[in-house]
Amino acid sequence: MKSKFALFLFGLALFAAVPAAVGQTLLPPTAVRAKDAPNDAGKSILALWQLSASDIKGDKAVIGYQIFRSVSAQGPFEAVGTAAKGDTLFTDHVAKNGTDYYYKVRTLGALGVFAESETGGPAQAKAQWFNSDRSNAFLAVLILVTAILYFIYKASTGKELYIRKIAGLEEVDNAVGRATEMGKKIIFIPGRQDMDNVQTIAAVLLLGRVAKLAAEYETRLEVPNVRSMVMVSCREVVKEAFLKAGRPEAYREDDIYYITEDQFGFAAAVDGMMLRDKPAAVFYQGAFFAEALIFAETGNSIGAIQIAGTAQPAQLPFFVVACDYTLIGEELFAASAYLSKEPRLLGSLKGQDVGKVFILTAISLGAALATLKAMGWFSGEWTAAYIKAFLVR
Amino acid sequence: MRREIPLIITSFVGFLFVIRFFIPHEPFASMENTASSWIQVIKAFAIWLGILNLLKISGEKIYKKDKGWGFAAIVIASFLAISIAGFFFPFWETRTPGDSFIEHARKFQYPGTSFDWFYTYVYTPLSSTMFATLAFFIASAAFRAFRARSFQATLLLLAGFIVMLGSVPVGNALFSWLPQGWQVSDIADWIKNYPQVAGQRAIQIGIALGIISTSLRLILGVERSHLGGEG
Amino acid sequence: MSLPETPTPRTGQDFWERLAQLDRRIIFAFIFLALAIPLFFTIRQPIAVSPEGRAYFEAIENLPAGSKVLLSFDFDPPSSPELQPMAEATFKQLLTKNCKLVVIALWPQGPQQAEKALAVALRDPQFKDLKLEYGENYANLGFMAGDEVVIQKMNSDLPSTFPSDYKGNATLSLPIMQGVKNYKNFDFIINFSSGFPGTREWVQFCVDRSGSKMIAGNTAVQAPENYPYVRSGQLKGLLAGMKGAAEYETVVGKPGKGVSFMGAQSVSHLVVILFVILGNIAYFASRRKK
Amino acid sequence: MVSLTIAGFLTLGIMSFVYKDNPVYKLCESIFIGVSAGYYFVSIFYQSLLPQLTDKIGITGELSDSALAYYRETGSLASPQWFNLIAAVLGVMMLLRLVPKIGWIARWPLAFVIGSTAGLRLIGELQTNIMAQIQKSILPLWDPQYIDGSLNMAASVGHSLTNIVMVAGILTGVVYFFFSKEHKGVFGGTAKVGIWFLMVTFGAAFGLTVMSRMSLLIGRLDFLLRDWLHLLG
Repeated sequence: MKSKFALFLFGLALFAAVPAAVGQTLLPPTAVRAKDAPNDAGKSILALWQLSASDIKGDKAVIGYQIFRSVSAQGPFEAVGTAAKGDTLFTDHVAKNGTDYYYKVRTLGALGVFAESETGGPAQAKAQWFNSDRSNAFLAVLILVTAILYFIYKASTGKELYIRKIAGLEEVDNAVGRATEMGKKIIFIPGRQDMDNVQTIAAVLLLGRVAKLAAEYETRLEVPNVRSMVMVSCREVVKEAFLKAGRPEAYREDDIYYITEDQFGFAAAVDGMMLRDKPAAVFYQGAFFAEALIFAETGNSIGAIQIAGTAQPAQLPFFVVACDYTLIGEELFAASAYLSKEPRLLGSLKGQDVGKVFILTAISLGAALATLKAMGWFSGEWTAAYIKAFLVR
Repeated sequence: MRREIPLIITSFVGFLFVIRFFIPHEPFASMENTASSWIQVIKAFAIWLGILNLLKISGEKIYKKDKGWGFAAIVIASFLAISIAGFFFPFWETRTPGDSFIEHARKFQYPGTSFDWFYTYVYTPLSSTMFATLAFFIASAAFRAFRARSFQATLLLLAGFIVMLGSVPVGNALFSWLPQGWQVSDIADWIKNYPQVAGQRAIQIGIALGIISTSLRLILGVERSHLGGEG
Repeated sequence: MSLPETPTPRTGQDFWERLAQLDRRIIFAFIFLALAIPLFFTIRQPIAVSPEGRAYFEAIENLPAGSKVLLSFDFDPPSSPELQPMAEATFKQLLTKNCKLVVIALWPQGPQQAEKALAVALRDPQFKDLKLEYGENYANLGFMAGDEVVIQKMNSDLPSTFPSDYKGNATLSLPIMQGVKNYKNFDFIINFSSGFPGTREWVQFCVDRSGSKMIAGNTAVQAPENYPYVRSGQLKGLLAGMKGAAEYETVVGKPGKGVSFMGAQSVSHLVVILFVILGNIAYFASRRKK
Repeated sequence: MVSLTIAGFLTLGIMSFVYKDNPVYKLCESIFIGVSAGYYFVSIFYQSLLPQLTDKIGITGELSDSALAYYRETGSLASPQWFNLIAAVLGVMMLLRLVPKIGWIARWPLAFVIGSTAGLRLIGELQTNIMAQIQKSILPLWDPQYIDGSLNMAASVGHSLTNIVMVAGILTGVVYFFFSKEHKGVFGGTAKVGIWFLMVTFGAAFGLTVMSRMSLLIGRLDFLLRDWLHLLG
């Protein structure tokens, strides 16, 4: 079967090649050059050439190019790879650093016909210490990091930093208060991802604050977990919060427990618990997936106050429609800063705002330049260069 | 010791992955590759940790005869059933000539193996149906939440309404009198591709900034509350 | 961020108030029937193809014959009603172009889903005569733990990230893997995903770092999050959910499961929409009375 | 057929939850938790751990000559393989979490993972979700469209309006996320427009999700009615 197919291909190639081959001979590629591949760890050389005249004419006889390499200009040359027709570049990934290499390129035709170029080169593979394609990203990192560090430093020296009200967080007190009045418990779910997800870290920070309130109001707080690592961190944080509130004796380790790693096993268990115990307030903070809607719908049906917060864009709509308050994306990260008023958190929040100023300026300026260009009042090259400045490869 | 070493490890690895982005030169590339291989292994063990934790908790439940210990026993029994099928049954199944035991065992999830039977007839229906129940929940959520109570809620409602109609062929059929290029599906496509994208970008930019600053605090060791105290 | 609350149920409600508080199980029953009944009928409907769905098809169509394509299967059985029809149709289109396919997975269930989709594609009579061979025309490298780190590592060294294939053969012993070192050795990348790790991570650590061209098939839940990447060109095309699958089957000209299920989709969407309208009528009626 | 019947009953068992929590559902759920744990247990071992820890040392499979040549040339084999054994040690440390007394040791491997995610995300988010998105949000607010060389007013206005919506949506949305300035006056008004865009975004995402969720149930019904009961043609 396979051979039949090969025969078919062969026939096809023959059909295409014969008229062309009869008409004229194949021309080689010209101006073969070689240079070190930039911005890499070495071991790579770029072989470049100009298209064979046959290729430019769109000659059907050209199948592609074959690249040959040697350590001396005289040869012997060995084949190192092929390139499609229309290509003018081949990256040789198996070069030794610091050795001279020479390249030749053949235009390949059907039936084993080929035309070989002059020798190009030499070039050596080298490793670079800085990826210059990424200098703009480097600059951006530098600006952001400096801004964040500067404000963390400033906040830690005692400077007051203003943070706007975040709706929902104002409600945390009310929610805990209401649970106390009703004599019912609070549930806090720190998402479904492990400690390596920054959303979980934000959630654990927030849990500390909620736990402190719960301790002050003498209300029971339960934290079901999907990950054992997160459970341990939650226990530490809650224990510390109870200690700070002056009620270490009220801390119950068993209220912070692990259920299962499985998504729906966890969803079903929490769901059942909510229906049985009817908590007065439920917090969903951290990374959630499809279970978000099940939780929020169930919580809504039992009439609990629900405060959600996640940076999973896909789940935000469900929290927004089914919960009383939702911290959207970055608000989740801001929440712990807002509640704790801790300098390092406030400072980094302020740093993030500096980032936003840069982003807003960059987009507005760019849009203005692009508009002027569209109206023909401004140089197109400048606008294009500006836009390109945000490209990182 | 219990807090410092983890902090140092986090900083070192975090810093490595950042500078590797800017410096192509060795030894960073190899270091990053090695670190990546380790993480592949550690993450595999982390999944095992969750499983072992589940078994431990179920075991304790059975041992203490807690409420619902029967279900815990079923968890362990079904765990054992599929694990035995995966680890040991390959040895009973017909081996391709020339394969060693281990080579054969690694074909544990081939069509026709007992492990594949579990996957197809137990795991797939159970997990798929669990997910499928969401169809009911989303309908009731839409019914309850999509009400024009305020301007914001009305925007939410309208966008949801149009995209829902535009997602199914019947939307165009109902409003077939609309001019070419202004069909419901065209309007839905426009909403998805423009205002929706604008909103998503704003959200993603915010999230990105939040993640960057938290990551930075982690790498610099400023953020350590997640490690908890001693213990 | 918050929306006003639905008023809590009180005693002595009138009809409209009770309608506004309808027991959700009644809605459930309607949804069940709306999905089940249409399955018994063949409903032919014209499928409108979205620009990003057409772009997905054209991106594959424009590949040179014999291109090497990397496919990542990042989903599990629950999402297969949405993603499996896409995967099957994509395999078929790639195989008609004689592409060489390398499959990997970042979800443990991925390799088995890929095998099932490939089996369906290979059963197609048009490939009977080609005698496509494992290792030569396609390979399945299996699953690897590590999430985004796996994606990142393949930028520099793919063989050591996946040392062996799904069957336990050394990856480098497969003819299709000869000379493959990283993403640069692939002409194209396709990702089917339903969550984390998924398209977002692929764009971040593969497309933006290697400059590879990629298209993706997403569940409809996941898709909104990835539309910005389509608009910015980081993704060359996107299929969103079952509608995406149906669109694709329409463009390819081979209606399959995606198209046949759209009838049930239409009816169920109508039911949801009617309930939304009903809810609003009830809401306004009961509010006017107050 | 027996297999399909088992699958069918498991499907119905889980679906019964929608009506009410019940023992049959609890039974199916327990089976599911156990089976999925087992599934992960086995496939992680064969697909991830075994290849990462043993394959490069060469227990399984023969490398072809050309592959070996490639390895020699590129030095992919040059990284010492026993390095991965350290990873195994770190992995075992992770498992020690289960032993209460020395559970803290699990923080070491965890710190390793946290470090890698932090480092990767710091750059990745900046590059993909900030720089690239800024670049593609730079759109002309007047976007003339030419058809056959002459300016088409209707198309131009359409394109320009779309661009204005895009740029305005992004800018106002980002303004909404400002934390260090009070949302008052013009600034507050801008943030409010930002919320409107977020609402449209959520509405559209919700609308799309309806299809996703319906698909899941269609898949199950198709299985029940076609594959199991053969009621569909």
